[in-house]
Amino acid sequence: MDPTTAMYVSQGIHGLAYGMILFLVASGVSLIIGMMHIFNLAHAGFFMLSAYFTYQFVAWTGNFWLALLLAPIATGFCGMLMERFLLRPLRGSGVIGDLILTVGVALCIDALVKVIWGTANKPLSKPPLLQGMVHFAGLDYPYYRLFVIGLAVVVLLIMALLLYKTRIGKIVRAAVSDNDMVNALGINIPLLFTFVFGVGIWLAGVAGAAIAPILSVFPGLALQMGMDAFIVVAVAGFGSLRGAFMVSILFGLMNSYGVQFISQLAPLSMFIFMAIVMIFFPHGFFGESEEE
Amino acid sequence: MKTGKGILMFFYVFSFFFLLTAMSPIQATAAVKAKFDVNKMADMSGFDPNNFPNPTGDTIKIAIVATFSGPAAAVGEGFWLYATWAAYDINKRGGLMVDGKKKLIQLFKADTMSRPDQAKKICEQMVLQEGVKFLWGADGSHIVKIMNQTANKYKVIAVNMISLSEDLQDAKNFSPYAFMSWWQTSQVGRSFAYYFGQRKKEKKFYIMCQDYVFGHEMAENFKKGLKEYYPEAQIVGEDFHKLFATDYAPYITKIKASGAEVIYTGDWDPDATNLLKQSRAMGLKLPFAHIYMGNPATLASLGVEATTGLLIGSPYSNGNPAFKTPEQIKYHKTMMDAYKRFKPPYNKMDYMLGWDPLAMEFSWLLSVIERAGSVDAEKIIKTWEGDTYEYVNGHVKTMRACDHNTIQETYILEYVPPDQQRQSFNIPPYHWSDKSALYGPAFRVPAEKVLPWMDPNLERCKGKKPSDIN
Amino acid sequence: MKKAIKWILWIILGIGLILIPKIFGIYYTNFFVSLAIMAVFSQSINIELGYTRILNFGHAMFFGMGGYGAAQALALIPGMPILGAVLCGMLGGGLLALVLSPLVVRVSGMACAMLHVAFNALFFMLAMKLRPLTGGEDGISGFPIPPFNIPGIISIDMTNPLNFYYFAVAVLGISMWLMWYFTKTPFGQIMIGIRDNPKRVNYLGFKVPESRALVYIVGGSFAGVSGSMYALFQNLFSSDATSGLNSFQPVLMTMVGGIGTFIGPIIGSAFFSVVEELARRYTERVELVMGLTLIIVILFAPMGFMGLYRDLKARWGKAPSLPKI
Amino acid sequence: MLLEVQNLNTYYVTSHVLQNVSLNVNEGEVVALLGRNGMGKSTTLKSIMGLVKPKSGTVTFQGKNVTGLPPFRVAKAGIAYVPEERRIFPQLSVMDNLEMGIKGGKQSTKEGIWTVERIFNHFPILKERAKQQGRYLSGGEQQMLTIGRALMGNPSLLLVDEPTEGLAPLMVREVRDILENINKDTGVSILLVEHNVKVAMSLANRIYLMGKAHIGFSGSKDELEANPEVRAKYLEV
Repeated sequence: MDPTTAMYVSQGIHGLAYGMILFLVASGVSLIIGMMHIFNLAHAGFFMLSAYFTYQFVAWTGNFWLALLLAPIATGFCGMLMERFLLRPLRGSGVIGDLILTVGVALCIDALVKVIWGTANKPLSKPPLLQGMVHFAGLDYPYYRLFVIGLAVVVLLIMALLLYKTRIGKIVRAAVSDNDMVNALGINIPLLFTFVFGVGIWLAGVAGAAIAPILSVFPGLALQMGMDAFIVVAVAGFGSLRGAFMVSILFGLMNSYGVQFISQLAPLSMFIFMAIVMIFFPHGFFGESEEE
Repeated sequence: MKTGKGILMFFYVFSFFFLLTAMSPIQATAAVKAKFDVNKMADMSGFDPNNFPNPTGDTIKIAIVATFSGPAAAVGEGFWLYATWAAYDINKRGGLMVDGKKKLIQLFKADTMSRPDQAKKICEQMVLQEGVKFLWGADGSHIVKIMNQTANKYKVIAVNMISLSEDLQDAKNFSPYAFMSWWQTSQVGRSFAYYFGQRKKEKKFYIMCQDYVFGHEMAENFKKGLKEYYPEAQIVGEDFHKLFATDYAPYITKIKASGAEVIYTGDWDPDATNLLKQSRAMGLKLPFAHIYMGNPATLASLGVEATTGLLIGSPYSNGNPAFKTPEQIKYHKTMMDAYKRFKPPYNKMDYMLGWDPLAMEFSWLLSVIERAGSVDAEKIIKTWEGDTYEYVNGHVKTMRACDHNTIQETYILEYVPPDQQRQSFNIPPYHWSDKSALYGPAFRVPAEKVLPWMDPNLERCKGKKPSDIN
Repeated sequence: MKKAIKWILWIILGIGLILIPKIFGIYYTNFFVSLAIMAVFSQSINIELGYTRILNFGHAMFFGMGGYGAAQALALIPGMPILGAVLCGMLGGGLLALVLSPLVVRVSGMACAMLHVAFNALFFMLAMKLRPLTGGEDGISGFPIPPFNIPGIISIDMTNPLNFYYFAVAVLGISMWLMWYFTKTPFGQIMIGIRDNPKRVNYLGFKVPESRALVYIVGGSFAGVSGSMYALFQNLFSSDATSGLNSFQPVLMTMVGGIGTFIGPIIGSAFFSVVEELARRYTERVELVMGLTLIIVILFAPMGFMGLYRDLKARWGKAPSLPKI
Repeated sequence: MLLEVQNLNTYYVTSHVLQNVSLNVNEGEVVALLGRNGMGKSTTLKSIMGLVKPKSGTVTFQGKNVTGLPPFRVAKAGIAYVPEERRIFPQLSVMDNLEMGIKGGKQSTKEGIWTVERIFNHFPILKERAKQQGRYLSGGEQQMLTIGRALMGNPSLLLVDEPTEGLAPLMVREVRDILENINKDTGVSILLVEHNVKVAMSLANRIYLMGKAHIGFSGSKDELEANPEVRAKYLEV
């Protein structure tokens, strides 16, 4: 490959990698909004929390892989606690009640992270196995980013299997379109909500853990990711995982090729794209009808 | 609520440079009016920033205006450390003679939460309710504007510590009550340009800054500087990424393909750290010319190889070797002793090299108060205008009278592996950090080459040259 | 008899407002001004959110238009009177609402919320990007604050905090009154009808989309007023006042006070400002206090303080509890 | 008595939409709840089902108090809900829609319960479309699917809300017949809210008429037919 082609190809892979991370965060947001109609503003907070957990597990055990497994689970568990003890008592008090609660939780996460870990930047190294770069046909690419892509694909497959091949997946998909009806069919919706909320947060947790070695773990991490994820969900429509996936990848690619060709506008491109989409599809691309 | 998606000048504070030094020619000619005397320093063994013995009653009241909450709370934490350090010393010595009476220094935490409305509130609370006479801060130039406005309105002194924007001192925003004691974007840009122009090793530059006012100012001023000091230089690319970007890979790929030899960046953390970290991970080995990529913890996590060759600009240094006098060594040791005793949150690596630059800034303010013999704003202004002050390392700062900007020489320092750090760190253990590359050779940029910008429309400066001190 | 009591209360309130600077000093006077700005800002969203259920989560855009409108009017047009600047801000907010209204009338609920979050994000990015127009992160500052002029009669210096206080109280008070009046007009009743049962309003022959658009524009205009007052008060308007986070603030205040009631946003703003002030003064962890306060308030008074009050009242009397949105 | 509703009061937003509504359904009976638009018929069903929380009053089902329980508990107690506007799950196949109705997700092997095959016997058209997504079904097919889905839970009582609304006349007849067959064959009781008075009258043993937020009349079919003033008051436009 000549250098220019290599450059374009690696921009493509960058887009894919970032899109995948975006998808992990956005899919949880989408699932939660779609099914529970909760605009979870604390989502990015959990993303950050998971990065801190990863840091902490690595500090304790020295094993990144263990941290990658445990941190998202611990984060998901925190999410379930939040759903069970804070959101559930609030069911039925409307969109804005949930909103206030999630803002409150987001603030508390921000504050607690500082109480526990302080304000310093927590550096986290990549596992030795994934340091370095792969060299292939004139292309140099870091292992770790390829690993992130792979990890996201695995998570995506697990989610797809869960969603399309199991009864619980069917229930979730049914509940996305009409959770009252599912409830009236004798399915314990509150329990399902807790579970789905936990899974949504777990997804953000996976993203947080995966990204921790790439970004610095610091108290503003939540801000970095939150907005992008919400934009993905807004464009994709609520509750559509397939939509979230496609839009995330699109944004990832748009970002990297945007930087390559129209650098000045790249930071804006996502927002402009979103605004245009929302004018014509106020419910998002995949909002009204999943699975076209 | 609205924490800081505003300016999170995160490491404005502590990613600084901790070099110490001797006098330079230009300042040798200007008589130094005062200097920091280590031998008069009090016993600092009881110093603890967590438990600063804050006096009350008839005191000299100074507000530390910074972000103490939100994601950028580290800024306030740092400010508190610098100020309490200097104030503890003075209080231990019995305070300052003000209006015929020895008074102790009382410090206030003024939390701006990175928000202009909160900044206005807190500054007014400080001035009107606490009777504060000095506002010392702040992170974010819009916050500094509010601070300066308040100072102007209620006739107290405001000192801009770390905001580098030039328009803070321009004709529209200038206030006689506001002083700027750090450096400005034009000085940063010109310092690097002068350095590269003299070194003539690299020719192709890539500019990578944050996409907001400060980033663009940094970029503009570097380009201006190059025109002035290094016309042969070539800008092979210029990119502005959004604040708190998560993925720098597309930019890094672009830089790799551009043939650049140096990347000039104005980024502060977390962007600076992420940019460096991701660049190295993607195999981009070029040096960064930067001012905020100095967080020791990050550097240590990246290791020696990844950090070698970085170039940092600093308004607080003195060339090699760093420790030139026994006084200075004593000061450094006192600081390190204190650091060993620190408890959270101050026990972090960010402070492991010391905090002299900004503690010195605070000492300058205290020295001015002492020499004015008053906390009255008019007397402070009179004393501070045209004042020269020598820091513990011999670095000399001069306050230009007409627009309250600081004239000083600046330094560009290259990061070298631990075994070569001896050339600058000339006392045991003979390195700044054994985990990463850090300060090696220091290049001096004479003060007359990097005079701060002067607004020609500012009435007070009419008919004056930038080099005119009074 | 009842009317007389009402008048006496109004007079006491008026005298109280006049005396605030005398009693509390400049600091609390300014504290009150910023509180009042927030109250008007919150009220303007309450009109949309609480009365008509337009889930506008991007209200900082209109606040921003107001701020930039006023600041640029003063910076660019020499001799711009202070009220003119406020009017420019109001127009700015109203115009943006007018432009966006065709979209808003088409969608409702969560989609409307997301739409606003989206446009707010774009607006914020533009505010950062269009530096020649907005000053970006540093904002527009140093513009002149003209005296309040009635030609030939009086000229009051507005840089004096005391004078500005009376000016602000007048402008904000009138805005508040206008909004109150708006909710009491027959049209205001239609708004409530739209919230509770849009279909029925349609049967009654009122055009729901047009009515929603009108409410939206009114809300936007008054957000513009509060934005312009904010710019005048700070003598600086920077992009961070237009961020999405600033959109949630009035929503939170309204909600905590009691959405859909007129007094709710005022109580909410006061409560927020006071809690924040106390937290800042007496603790080191403002966010934690604010976060916990939000959680506790919403768990124990999901409909805000006014909701709590009505629930308590409903226990004794027959007053219905508040609508859920 | 299978279902007994006493003095139910429900508020929606600020309006008092059910005022002391009382009614009952006996074992094996079809009871119709009639009235004009917006009188609170659907809200009555929702309040029984737990989809809307009543402020006061009691709902007793098979001697068990189910007032204010979450819908899934009410469903487990043996009440199934066939909502208005059908509300099938559009992304799920017909088969999946039906399986969604199985309590606990596992088909029981007991005698006499509803299985997919049995549903298909009653609704042959659904069998043809078993693999299709719900949203591609016609209105009548969707209505059948909703009823089938409800039956999959083996309820003792069906709450059926406007089953014939918006259907073609031929379909209306078919749905009516299906409801009748189900009631006759299996003894499932039905509480029917219906706009089409003719259909309702032909199915129901007893009838309640709703005025604004309250029950205005209750009695048998014959009593109602003998009482034209009541009909005029509550039913005719």
